Amino acid sequence: MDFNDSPEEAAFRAEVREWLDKNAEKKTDTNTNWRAGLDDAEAMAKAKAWQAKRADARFAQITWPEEWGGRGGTPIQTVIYGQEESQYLAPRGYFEIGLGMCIPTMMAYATPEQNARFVQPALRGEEIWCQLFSEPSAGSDVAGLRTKAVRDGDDWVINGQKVWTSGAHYSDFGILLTRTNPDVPKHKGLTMFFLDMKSPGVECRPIKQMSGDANFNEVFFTDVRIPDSQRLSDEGNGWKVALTTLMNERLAVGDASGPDIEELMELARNTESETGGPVIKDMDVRQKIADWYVQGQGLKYTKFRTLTALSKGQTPGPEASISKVVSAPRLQDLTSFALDLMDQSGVQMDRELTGENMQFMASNFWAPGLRIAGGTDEILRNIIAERVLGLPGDVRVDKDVAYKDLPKGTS
Amino acid sequence: MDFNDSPEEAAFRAEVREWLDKNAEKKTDTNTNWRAGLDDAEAMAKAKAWQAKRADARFAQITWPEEWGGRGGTPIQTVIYGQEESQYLAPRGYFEIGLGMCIPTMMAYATPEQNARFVQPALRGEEIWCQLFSEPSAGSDVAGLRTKAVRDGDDWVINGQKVWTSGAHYSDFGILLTRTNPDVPKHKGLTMFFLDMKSPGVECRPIKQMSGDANFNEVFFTDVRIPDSQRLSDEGNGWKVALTTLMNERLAVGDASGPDIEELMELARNTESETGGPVIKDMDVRQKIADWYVQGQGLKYTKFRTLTALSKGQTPGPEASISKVVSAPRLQDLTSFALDLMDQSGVQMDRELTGENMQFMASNFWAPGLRIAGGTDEILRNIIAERVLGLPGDVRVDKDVAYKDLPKGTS
Amino acid sequence: MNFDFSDEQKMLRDQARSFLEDKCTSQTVRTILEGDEPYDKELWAGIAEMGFLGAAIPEEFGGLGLGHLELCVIAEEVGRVVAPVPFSSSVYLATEALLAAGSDSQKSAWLPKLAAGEAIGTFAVAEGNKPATAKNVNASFDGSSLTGTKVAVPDGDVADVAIVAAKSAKGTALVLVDLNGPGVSRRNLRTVDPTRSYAELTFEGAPAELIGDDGEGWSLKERVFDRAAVLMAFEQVGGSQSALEMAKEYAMGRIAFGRSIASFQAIKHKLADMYIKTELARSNAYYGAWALSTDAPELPVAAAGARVAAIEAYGFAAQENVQAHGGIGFTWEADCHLHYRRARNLNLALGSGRVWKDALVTRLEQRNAA
Amino acid sequence: MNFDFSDEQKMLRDQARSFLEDKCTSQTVRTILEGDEPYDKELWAGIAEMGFLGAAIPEEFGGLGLGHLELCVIAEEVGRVVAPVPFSSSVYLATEALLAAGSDSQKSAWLPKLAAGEAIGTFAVAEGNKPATAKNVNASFDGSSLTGTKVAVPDGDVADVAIVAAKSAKGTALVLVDLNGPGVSRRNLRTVDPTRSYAELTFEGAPAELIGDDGEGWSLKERVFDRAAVLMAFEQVGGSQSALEMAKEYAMGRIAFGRSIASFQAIKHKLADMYIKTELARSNAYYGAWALSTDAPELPVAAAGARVAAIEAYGFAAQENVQAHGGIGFTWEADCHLHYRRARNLNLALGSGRVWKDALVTRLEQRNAA
Repeated sequence: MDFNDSPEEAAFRAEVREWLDKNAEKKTDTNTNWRAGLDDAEAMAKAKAWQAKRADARFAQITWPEEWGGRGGTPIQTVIYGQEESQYLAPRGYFEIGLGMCIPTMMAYATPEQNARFVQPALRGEEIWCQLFSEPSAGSDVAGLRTKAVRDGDDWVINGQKVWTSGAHYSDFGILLTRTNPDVPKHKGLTMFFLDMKSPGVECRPIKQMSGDANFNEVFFTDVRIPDSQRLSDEGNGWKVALTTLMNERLAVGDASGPDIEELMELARNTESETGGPVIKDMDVRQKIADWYVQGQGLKYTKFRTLTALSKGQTPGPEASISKVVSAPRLQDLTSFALDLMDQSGVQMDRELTGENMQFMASNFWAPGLRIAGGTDEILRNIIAERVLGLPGDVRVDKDVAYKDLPKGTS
Repeated sequence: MDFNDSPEEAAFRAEVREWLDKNAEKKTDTNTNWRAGLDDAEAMAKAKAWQAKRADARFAQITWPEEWGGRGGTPIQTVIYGQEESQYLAPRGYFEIGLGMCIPTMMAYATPEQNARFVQPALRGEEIWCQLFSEPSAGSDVAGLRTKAVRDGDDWVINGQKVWTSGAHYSDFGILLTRTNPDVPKHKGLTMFFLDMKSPGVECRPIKQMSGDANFNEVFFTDVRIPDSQRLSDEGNGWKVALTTLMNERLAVGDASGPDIEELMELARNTESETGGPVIKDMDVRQKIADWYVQGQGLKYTKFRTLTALSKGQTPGPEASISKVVSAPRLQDLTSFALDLMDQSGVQMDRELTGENMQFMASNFWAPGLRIAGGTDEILRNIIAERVLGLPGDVRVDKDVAYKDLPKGTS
Repeated sequence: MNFDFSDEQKMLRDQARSFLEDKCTSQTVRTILEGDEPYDKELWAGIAEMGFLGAAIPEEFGGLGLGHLELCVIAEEVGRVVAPVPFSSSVYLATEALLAAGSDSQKSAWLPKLAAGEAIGTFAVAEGNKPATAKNVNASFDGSSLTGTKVAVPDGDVADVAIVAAKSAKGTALVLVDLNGPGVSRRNLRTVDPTRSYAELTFEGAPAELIGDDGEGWSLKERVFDRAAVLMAFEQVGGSQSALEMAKEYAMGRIAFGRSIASFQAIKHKLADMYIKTELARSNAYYGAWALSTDAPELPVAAAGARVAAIEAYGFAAQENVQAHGGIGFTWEADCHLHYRRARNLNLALGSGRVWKDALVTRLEQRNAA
Repeated sequence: MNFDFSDEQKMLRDQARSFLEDKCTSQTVRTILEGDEPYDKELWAGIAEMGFLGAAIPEEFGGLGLGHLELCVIAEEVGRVVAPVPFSSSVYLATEALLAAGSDSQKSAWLPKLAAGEAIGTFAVAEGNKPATAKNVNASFDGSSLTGTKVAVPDGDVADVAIVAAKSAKGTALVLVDLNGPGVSRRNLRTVDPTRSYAELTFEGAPAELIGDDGEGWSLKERVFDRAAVLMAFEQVGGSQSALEMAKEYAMGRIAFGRSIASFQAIKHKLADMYIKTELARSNAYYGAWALSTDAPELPVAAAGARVAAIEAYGFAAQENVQAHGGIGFTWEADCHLHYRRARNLNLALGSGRVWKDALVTRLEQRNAA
């Protein structure tokens, strides 16, 4: 049991470090951000340039086969690359969905010609992809989606609405799950396509979240035409294709980021208690810090166990599944408690008065979304119960009923 | 909004007090117990004598009609009587199930001759009744019970096992729910009887609980014969009859009793913290005391709201349903925390060393049962969700399936 | 035993409910949330016209001369609709302070205006990032004028009069300041709940007069806060109940996996927990209402209990209402965040739950010692 | 990155599991629970024969000369089966104290016997109803003999040797006492977990010798307790995992309303929570194991983290295992209470979670300050 690289891993890490030293700027402290001072267009351009550089050095998708621009590497090499890159001012955040979810789906189901056309531009950051599955009426139950695709000659005509689409407004292409047959049970009537996001009839609108920020989009489809050649797998086989994509999503969903133990301890050291002295002396504060600390450490070392499995070439065990279900409510509880510690001043979101403490308010408005996005607390517990512990699924009343006969309800 | 009796209530309270003063011994302090120094037989005899006295004064079942020995009184009068009686050394604990659940069921379904025979002796404490519904394989799902009743001439022959039967070993009679038809859905194949607990083939055994105490029984039925004349309502109508009985049970299930805020504060005052001084000065202790205090007060004043409804002649609202689901886990949490406060000495259950603190250990072993008996935490939340909030029931896969075709599982 | 509101009080509640549901929709709240207006002036005028502001003010001072039980039922309805008006500052705090300790001339000067909604009142005790304790009082009162800063003052941007905690020769004093007078400057603050205003108030020799006894300011502040805690608990219970009803309505209508999500235990039990906490808070609030309305010696314990239970209920209901809604609950478009914001606001406004729990235990200890 | 046990260590775990599952059934535990024997002597002899007692004892002192990682995997298995033997007292406490601070002659005198199970060791620091702090140490050591009382001492009724915290001329000292020698009396105690013994030990001029440096007794005690906390965390994780598996197995087989109760979300989510807490505890324990096995400076933080997480996991799993079983879970006949008792015992044995959380934060503060 140790934290050291194996000799092969150490060699790879050295190679990465050498390349990064030559090609990127090292962070001077952990808070510096590659985006500082850039507007959206500038940031995008910088990210695309960096992605091309990474791709050319075959560090963009390390585990992909060499023929697709990878190096046939191991998952642990990807982790090592990420660890090293995080110490440099390297752009992130535009290509992960495309390369992590969409392109692998393309590779599995598109024609060789299509892949020859699309994989390289995606890998080099020249084209950005998004994933169009969730709908207002189909969140946890993705297969209940309504967006219709109707065959018309060599095309399909799409009408409907998708939601929670990250990056839709700057994406060039997307993979799109649609309902092509309402007369069969819901999982059986779905078909997957890919499409040009600039197609006529596609409209993106930002979704304003409860915090006031807008990190996601909704996408409306009005008589959008997609050639049948852009169908991925057979008509009616969309659910199987989507599972490929979603499998990759589950691995991608990360931890809640936001203020953590250090920030809470800092707050508690600087906050005066009613009886004088910092509140970190109060036993309730200490008990909570300890609880959240061991939760955080538990997640950290659970990830180390996962990395170990990867490092040994094993498939990670089920332990990876607990990350979000622990960290999202933890962030909500921790930030709510921070507000409570600030007492009457916990309402203030005034930069001048509140200073660094603003992070607790901001995260307290972000955490509710984390408990929902990428699988709600409730769905994740179902998944742990069923896939990890092997408990039976819930009773399913929708398995054998034609989609059109299912109750529909509120969007 | 006040805590005062109405004029009618005040008059009734005065009447009760006058009668109690003449007929019972007032407690000198709240900890005195009517059982002190008595063995089981003596306690039973004392309780029976007192019950006869109460019945003769028409204070035993105040809301029953006069013809049955009541006074056609109101539920609030019953509450007032209970409040007053609790200040006297008045025996309790043998007749509540019989008079609260079994005899009302008899009154609704037995013949006039049977009621003429049984009601008075029960009311006067001469005969004790128990309720035989729960089974090892049918707890939350009472209607899934297995105990068979097979018709044989003018009799029914009973085979099976009941469990969690309070007072079975000293009961004279019982009401018994059985399965008479396994070929119809489970709720439709049940039939209710009453029987003499001294019948051949009835065997009671105490159930030893996890605490080591034995407050309940299991009752085995081996070829027990019950005349058809002791059937309550029609064959197959047992579930409807049982609902009458269970409706009364829900009202009877009370709070968790055990150490509460005063005892916890006493412990916290007398327990030294690591830093010296009593732990009641520690903020975590104070936060928890406050949380449990407001829960306790919340239940208390919820009860007052129920009493108010009763006092106005209304049916109590749904607020009564929250009592056990709050108080049972609260008792478990509070006593677990008390053990934690005692630190390493929290393991000791040594009368000499542990003294009054023994109550926390004892209740910590009793509380898990409270979270289960009379409806688990989970079932009670279902009930609140469905009956109070009006949410839909869960999917039922057992509604239309013959009992014999249902999966059976572990007892 | 009559542990319920009277039929007349319930009628008043129904009246308040139908008025407020009509005049204060979620769009009303959003207009304030998203716009530049500090509060909804039309709604405020309507509330004044209904007499709600002066429910507990004697008729001689322009109120309805009802009692605090009547104010409690109104407060619950104000909470249900997340009303974007300075009700709590003006009614629970300023009015209560004047009723508790105002001189006849102070009452005559301000209560009729407060009752009519012509003036808005507030109470300034928060001390920025420091706890609001007697020791930390920053402003000072020299017998006729006030100097110092108070932040954050609820509705301080729109209030006409404030009761302010200040250091005085005799210790702590509460003083009354006409905020439209000289020596007062205000700065608006951004907060977690823009549907209610907060401001920083700076006093530079602002004319001020003592309210209550000099040196007794802090105990008077505690008395007023106990009274406000009960009233605000009703507002929180109203909010909690409303969040529960939103969650229930959404869950009933939302279908996943072919059935209403309200039929899944994870959702049912969540709603049951919201119900349980709301009922526990309601019962604690009732006890507080009894103590408030009868000026009972139990008020300090009852008020702290009401506040602690109300904070627990509203915080939980507002948070889990978002969760029960799933994705849509997290959007600006859904009304869930109106409660989420208001819950955080009310749960901190008179001091956090943590501080009140500590105070509750102190009061229990004092009661036991007595 | 190799954050896992080695294949050899996993093989040892499998070996320990199959041995313990075979030799220590729930009937084995019940025999001790219900009978007069203080521990299962046959099982103890078997464990000794397997070499488990001396896994971390060097070969020169009669042990297997493996390391602490090996002891961790064994401890987990001891916890799974709720073994009714003085394993933790003798191995995590007495043996660790001797390894950490024993003189060569002390090691030679005791380690071979402890490794062979011929002697049982324990560690006496609890101070009755007072917290076990240096200030509260009751016994005193005059350089050659010990006088005073220790209560409750785990396995104090059956131990042959104890390390005892005592006041000395230089402050606090740990001393080693042969409990079969003169001046020692013992009284058995009833506890929440009769499958493990506790006793009150009274020393009246009992011959004693210093272990470690005089005056450094308390910091040595803390070092030993940190090491024991990691080992016990594995025992708790084993118990927690076992309680989860019991709950799962029962829920899968139990039918209500026509379906396995394991298909109801209330049960599924309960089991998921048991799993989550167990995994978090396991990962914290792994970190503790790394720190223990490498004598890392992170040990104080890692040990406290391991203990806090283990307490949370085992307490919850043991409690909710009863609940998942429903009525049967509450009976003596069901095995649920074996875990319920043991969880309460282990969760308090080295000091409560509350005390360890406080210590954890102190250590984090010290680390940050450093």
